[in-house]
Amino acid sequence: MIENGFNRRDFLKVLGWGGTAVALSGCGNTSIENGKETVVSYVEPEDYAIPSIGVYFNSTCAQCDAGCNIEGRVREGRVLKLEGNPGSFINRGKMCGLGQAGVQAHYNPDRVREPLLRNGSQGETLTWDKALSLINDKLNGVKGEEIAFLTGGVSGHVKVLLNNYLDALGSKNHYAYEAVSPSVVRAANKKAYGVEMPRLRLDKAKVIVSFGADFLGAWVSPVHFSQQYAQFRKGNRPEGRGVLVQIESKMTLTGANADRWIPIRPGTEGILALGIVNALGAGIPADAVAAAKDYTADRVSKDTGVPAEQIIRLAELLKERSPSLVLAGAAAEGYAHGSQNAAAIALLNQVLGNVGKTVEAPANAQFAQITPTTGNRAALRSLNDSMAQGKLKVLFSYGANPVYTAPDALKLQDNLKKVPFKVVFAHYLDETALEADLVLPLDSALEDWGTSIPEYQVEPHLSIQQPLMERLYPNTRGVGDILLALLKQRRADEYKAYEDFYSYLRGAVVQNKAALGGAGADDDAFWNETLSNALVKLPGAAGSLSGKASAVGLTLPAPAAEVVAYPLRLIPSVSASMRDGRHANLSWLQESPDPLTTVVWDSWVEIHPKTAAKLGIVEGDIVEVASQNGSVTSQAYLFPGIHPDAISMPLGYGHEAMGRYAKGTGVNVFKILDPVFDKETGELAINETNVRISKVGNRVVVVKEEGPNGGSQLGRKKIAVKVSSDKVDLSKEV
Amino acid sequence: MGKDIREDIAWAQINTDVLKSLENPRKLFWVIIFVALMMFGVGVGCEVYQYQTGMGVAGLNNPNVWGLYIATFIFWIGMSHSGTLLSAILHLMHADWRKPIYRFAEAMTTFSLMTAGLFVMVHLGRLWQFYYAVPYPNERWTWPNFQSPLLWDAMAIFTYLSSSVIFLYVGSIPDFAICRDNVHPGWRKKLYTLLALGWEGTDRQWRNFRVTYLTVACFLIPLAVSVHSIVASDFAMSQQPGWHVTSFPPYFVAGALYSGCAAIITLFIILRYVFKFEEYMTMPILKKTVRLTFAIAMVWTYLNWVEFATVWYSHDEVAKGVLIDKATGRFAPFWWAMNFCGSVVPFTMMIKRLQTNIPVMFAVSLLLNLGMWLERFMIVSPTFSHGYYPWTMDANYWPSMVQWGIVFGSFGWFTLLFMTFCKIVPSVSMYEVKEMVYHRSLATKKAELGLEGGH
Amino acid sequence: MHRFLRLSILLAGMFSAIGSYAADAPPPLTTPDELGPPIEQPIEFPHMRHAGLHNPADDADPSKPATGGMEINCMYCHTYARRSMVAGIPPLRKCIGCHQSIESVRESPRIKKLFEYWDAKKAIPWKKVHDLPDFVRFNHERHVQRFVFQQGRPVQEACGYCHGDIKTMTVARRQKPITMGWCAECHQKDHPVDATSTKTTHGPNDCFTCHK
Amino acid sequence: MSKRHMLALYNNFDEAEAVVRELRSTEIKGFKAADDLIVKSPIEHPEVEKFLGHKPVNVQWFTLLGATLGGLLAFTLISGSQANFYAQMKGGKPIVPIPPDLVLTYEMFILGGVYITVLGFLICAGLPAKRSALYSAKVSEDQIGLLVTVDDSSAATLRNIFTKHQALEIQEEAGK
Amino acid sequence: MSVSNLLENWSKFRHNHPVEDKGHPDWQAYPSEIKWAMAIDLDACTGCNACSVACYAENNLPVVGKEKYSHGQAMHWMRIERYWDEDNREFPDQGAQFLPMLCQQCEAAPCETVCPVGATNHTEDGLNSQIYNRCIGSRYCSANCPYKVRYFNWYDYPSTENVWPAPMEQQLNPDLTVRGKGVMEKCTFCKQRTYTARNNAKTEGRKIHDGDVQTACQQACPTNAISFGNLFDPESRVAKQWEQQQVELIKAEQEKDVKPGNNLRGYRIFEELRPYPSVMYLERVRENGV
Repeated sequence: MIENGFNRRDFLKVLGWGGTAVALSGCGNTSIENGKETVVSYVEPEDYAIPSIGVYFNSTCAQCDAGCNIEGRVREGRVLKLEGNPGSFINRGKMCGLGQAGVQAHYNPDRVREPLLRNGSQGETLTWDKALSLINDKLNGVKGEEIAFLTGGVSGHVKVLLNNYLDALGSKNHYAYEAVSPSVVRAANKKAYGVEMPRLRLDKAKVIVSFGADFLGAWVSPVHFSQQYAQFRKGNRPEGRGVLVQIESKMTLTGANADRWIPIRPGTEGILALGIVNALGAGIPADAVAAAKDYTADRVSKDTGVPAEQIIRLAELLKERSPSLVLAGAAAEGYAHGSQNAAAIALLNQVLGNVGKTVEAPANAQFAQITPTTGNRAALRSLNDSMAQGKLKVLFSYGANPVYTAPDALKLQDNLKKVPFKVVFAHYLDETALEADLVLPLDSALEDWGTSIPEYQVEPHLSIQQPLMERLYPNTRGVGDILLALLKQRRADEYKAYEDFYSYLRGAVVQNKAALGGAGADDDAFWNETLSNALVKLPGAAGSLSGKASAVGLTLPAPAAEVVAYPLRLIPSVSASMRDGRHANLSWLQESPDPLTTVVWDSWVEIHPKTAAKLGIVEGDIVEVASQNGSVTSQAYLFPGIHPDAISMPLGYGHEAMGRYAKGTGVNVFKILDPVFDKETGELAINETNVRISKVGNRVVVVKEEGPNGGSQLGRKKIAVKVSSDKVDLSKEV
Repeated sequence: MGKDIREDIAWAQINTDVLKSLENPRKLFWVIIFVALMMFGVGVGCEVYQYQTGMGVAGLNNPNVWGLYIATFIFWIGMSHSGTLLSAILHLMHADWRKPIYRFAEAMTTFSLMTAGLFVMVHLGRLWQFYYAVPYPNERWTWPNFQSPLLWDAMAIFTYLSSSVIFLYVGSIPDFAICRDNVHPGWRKKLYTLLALGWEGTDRQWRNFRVTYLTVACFLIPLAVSVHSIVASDFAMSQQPGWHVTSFPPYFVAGALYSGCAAIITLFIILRYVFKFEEYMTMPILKKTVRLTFAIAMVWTYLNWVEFATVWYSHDEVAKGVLIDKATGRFAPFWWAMNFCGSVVPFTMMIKRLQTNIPVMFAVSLLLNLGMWLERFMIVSPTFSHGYYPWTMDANYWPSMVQWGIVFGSFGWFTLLFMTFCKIVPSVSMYEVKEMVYHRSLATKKAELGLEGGH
Repeated sequence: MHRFLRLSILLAGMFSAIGSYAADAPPPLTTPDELGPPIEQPIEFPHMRHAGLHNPADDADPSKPATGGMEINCMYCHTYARRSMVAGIPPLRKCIGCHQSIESVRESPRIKKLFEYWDAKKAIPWKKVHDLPDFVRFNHERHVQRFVFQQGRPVQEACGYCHGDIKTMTVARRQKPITMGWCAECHQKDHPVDATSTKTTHGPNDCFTCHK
Repeated sequence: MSKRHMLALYNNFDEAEAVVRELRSTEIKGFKAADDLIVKSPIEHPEVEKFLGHKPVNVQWFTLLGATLGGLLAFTLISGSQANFYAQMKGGKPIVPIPPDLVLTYEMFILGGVYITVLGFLICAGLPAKRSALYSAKVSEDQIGLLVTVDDSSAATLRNIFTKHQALEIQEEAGK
Repeated sequence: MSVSNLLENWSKFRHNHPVEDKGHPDWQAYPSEIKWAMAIDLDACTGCNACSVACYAENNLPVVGKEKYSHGQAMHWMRIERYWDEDNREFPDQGAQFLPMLCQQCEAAPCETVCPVGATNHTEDGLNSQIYNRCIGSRYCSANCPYKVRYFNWYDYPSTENVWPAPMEQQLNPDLTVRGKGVMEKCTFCKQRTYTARNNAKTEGRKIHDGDVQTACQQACPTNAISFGNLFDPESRVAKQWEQQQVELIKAEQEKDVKPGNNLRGYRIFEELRPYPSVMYLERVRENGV
């Protein structure tokens, strides 16, 4: 299937839909309808274009920042299903549910199909030429610093064009915003290891102690980590079967798979980390000893609620089984003192001597201009401020939905109104797009050209995203094409060589073929091969871990005292499928049950049975969760896997727009978050919200996969069997 | 106790009395017909809706894939058995008190079978493909799966229905002849003439008639038993807890006779009033029926408890679970109601005074039938919502109004058929009542002679 | 008495007749050679001209040129048949491939139409002639492999099993019933596994093979 | 010698019986009680056979035939169709499972039995039949009818016998 | 044909499967030498739902929406079950337990015998087939299924709004039917995939190799918890696993159950009911000491 995109067009055209047209008429009709349907027929097909036989084309998944390499099954011009690309370094032919649903993002009925211009309260369609020239006009006479570009994490050539465009406009305001991202951990890593994202070797660790890092669910690169996890669990690897200890206040998917899940008082992760350092006793660096000396088991146990003997046992375990791996995740970083937590945990890693063993240096990739710019939550705050001060005249937004994800307390929606002209590149009419003055409809990830470099890389490589199908709607454009067009307005001569983003991309890659291991290859051949793999290795010298986690200045606040008015801690949970809500309009994800609560099609409030009993709440009670900055009401779900002082609600629900499946499904927890920020990085601390919870009367039947009233748990012994590791011999297993 | 029937009643009188029932019943008759029509209407409405929208509207779900339709299906099948009991079994036993009431009992058999048949259809997800289940040589060379108890059901019911229709018809040929000879010319006369097949009561006709009637009766008894034990095997042959019970077939048969007799009492009382049959459907006969019913009630009660016992003392935890769920779970009220109606209420039939107390017996018979319906409900539903697989256990299942509507409608349909039948066909067998009177008078004569001789 | 005997014999005969009829499933009720409805195609493609038999005698006689077919192998155009579930329609390129070099017919209306499509680079919207219900899985590849390549039957014969005598038609038209019973009729015959051996097999009898 | 039909109606069975006995005992030219005498009654009188002499009943033969045919047919049909081309294994049970087939055989056995029996009844009882000319509705009500066929010559003697036993009514008709 | 056929092959038609097959079935019900089987490692399974979504994508499963889901009318052929430890501790401190449940493709399937029209049968490659168009919706199969993995089309989903709103219907897989109202459906071990694989192998005149065919769930699973293949091919991963766990297809009681102290963790659900399921589960392993 080595073909360049241009010739492939004919094959990618939607032809007679095979059986589907009839398929919808379903069973029952046994008669033969001659001459009703048309036959699949081509003009000039490629040799591989055989009707009824699916052909796989490689591309790159755009569903999350992990950037897995995928292949799409294309038949009669329709992409039917996505699979993992076996040649990938990241996901090795595997794929998560979120990625699978990428095909629904493509066929989604609620995509924006035409450029829309705000006209009073509703939008009117306009042509691309008009739209682009409109932007041009609006930009005239606007000073550079009055223009801002809001994006999610970006990388690859889109990033290049983006930066060039901002440069052409003389603006430095590029806000890369991700509502849920390990940005604090990144900062801590930077300090401790000198890199934001070291390579983690779960597969080499004997013990993994994870402070709320949901690496099987939604953390950084789940599919890759899941595969490492599978290795880690194998009894027949030299290290023997690994042990996973998860420490967090609300059980994540990873926690559900732990050998030992330790509920901890919210925010005290760092204290526990130091407690462990302390408990390790002799044979550790002096400064660490110094930093941890006050953290005796008893005190730590008092602060964290983790029994002292548990801490001791943990320390012993880590001592006797090395190498281990300690991870800091969302649960640890989402606090005003998140950085300290992360630092303390990094210190623990350091002390255990995992650095260099299970924490490796990534190869430092070249081509800085295309390496990822990761999004963070601090960006939101700064953007919001400058909007509030009316500094911005023109705002571009791509791949971010701040109106939905920003806490009400930030008043972002009002501030946004202060920006005279807002351009939003959108797949759906989401909350932010509705605020826009101009909405530019984007190609779906399966229609668009692009390149990306995932933030977490195993081997440094450039992933290519290429169309698996002809555009569904003629008037959508690739983000690259749009940026190119905008750039041409500014630097016509520089870019006139490129008729479209595709040619730009091709040019850029082929130019550097020597560096990309295609030295001496013919341009077309090299390009075609690159496309057929949809990824190309980047040169990169083996990097090293500079920096060192130091205990200096490591001061952890005592656990937060209980606020009387708001006794409970709200822990927003990031689910593997909903993430920050950008996928809420994919019906498969709405219908696939949350792994732990098995709730579908709605939000819920996780309450520990003890707490619930105290408040007289039973499952299905509609409860109001109120913080200082607002309140939401949702159904209560009694959940044993959460600390009694905390309650948890999933993010990503409760859209007010964005399409039929997302709109009005559940409630939006972002809204009620308190505007508390991490002291060092200025990241929004999403776990710092205290809430009060009260019944508001009526009760509903919680719609969930699990049998009602948990009656389904009966007779579990016979059906889902668990065995103690000493009862089985895994070493010989196939 | 009094005589079953006056022996000095003139035969001509019998003719006129019974024939009157074809002409002018009481007003109540029309009321009943009207109400029945209404109910049937409701049922049809629901079915049309369900047919167009899909079975989902019946409130069924996974795993509760069966519901009231199957339960009610069994109920109607069960009801049909009493007809056979009275006409066939008692006939062989020469219990001649059955004669005035067996005709309508048989009619009941026929029509409740027809109603049951409807439920098979109503239950199907793709009614329009029903013919796939019919074993007929077709272009596709396909045959239904003869291993399936459902198919045995279909076969048994077809056999039973057609046989009892034939039995009913053959039995009433002499009466058709009477009608033919007595009604005024008109469509009815034509009809009766046709149905009477030119019956003249010649010795040859009577001779063959006797043998035939006897033979068919002999066939009907094992058939009736087989039919309901096959219905039972729908469950007993399956692998589900609470269904896979050895004692199901006899249990079902007992239950069937039980509900049938109860229904007979109900209809006995209704017909007696509506068609002014006080002369023929006399108190002593009611009394006998009631006692018969009581006996069967006790048999059922016994088998019912046997079923529980077998489950209880088995080591099949799952089956035990179902039983416990029945007694304590969501369905508990119905389960206890069933036991009450089925096993406690019948004791009122022991009390002599009440045995002939029309209102009481009417109420009791209705209660018994309610109990029997609940029994079927309790056999079907709990096993689904509390089956083998814990994950799918469902404490929320409840039939939707559509299901209830169709069940409700089926009673209308039955009443409609039955009442119309009684209006067209003499619901008391005239010639057999004559025989009854004849033989009894002979007997008494003999007795008197004997007495005189004694002097 | 003899009256009853006669009657019983009659009945016995009746029963056993029905019995044997029903037990041995009957032949398809549809006759094997009824034509399907005529179908309006964008271009009235003359199969007989392309696949029809070649008759030199006719060549000699200028009065009837059309009868001389070219005996083109079915799979020359329906090229997918041997490697895909569907036989497929030849891509426009293929038609042009030959026809651009056949000047003689270039001006004929049908060819004109053909070239219009070609110039517009538009695929010709041919209509399905043999359309199976959606729940049926028919695999051309298997049948072609089985009968043409393994058993070495002539292509036109093999295709003709289901498609009838296409080479005598202009626009193709359904000639066989294509009903389940009709398929099964052939499936249960024993076909030699290859040209030489005497070993035979019958077609699959597994519902799931043909029903999806 | 032309024949003649006569129908005499009697009040109750005993009278009729007496008449019949006399008819059988007395020698009448052109009249054989065994063939030319038909008793019509509103209800079934098993005793009739006693004084009418033995008349054969053949319905049971049909029963036998029907039942056997039904059973046999069922089994051959069912197992035959199970073993057709599409024979598919189900639940690991044999393709021709005996117990289920026997259940169906049993049903068909009964079905055949009942159908053919009734058919036999119609044939043996000569139904459906044309109504004979001499018929009185009284017979279907409460009177016993005696229908005889006799030579004209001896019609008088019969009439005497009938009247002698207080026949309620005597109908006559010239036969063919 | 039939009657003669019956007499000729009487013994064949009286064959009891699988209990009378000695080990590897030599009966012609298995001419293809293929027995599809699966092994699911609950230790590797993280309950991430990838398999379930992949199944939706591959098999044209309708998304029924909240209201119908609440009536238990969901159509997930592959459902992930989540169990907690039974001893009610304050916290589930050993995590939860996940179990992917799908049609077990039983060798002696309870659902098959009871279908009045024979819409579900045992195929020659060891699947439990479901012929959608033959089904009349009596739902007896589901009633008799111990695992309750059969799903009934309670509504006509193709015509229900927001199930496949345009252009979503373009994603539907043409290799299998979109089921209409009133039909029972269930996991088919991705019949369309096994079919294609066998078809290609046949054309190339070779046997099926391990890895020729992957089910959608297996292909997606990020931890390789699911393995699928031909149980009769000793080289296939699944066969090796069964062998290694000493689980035999036609036994109702395995080594693991009979002899204590063995280090096996392979088991099949409801073996005691003797449906001889084709899916082997591997017990979840957890270390208690920590």
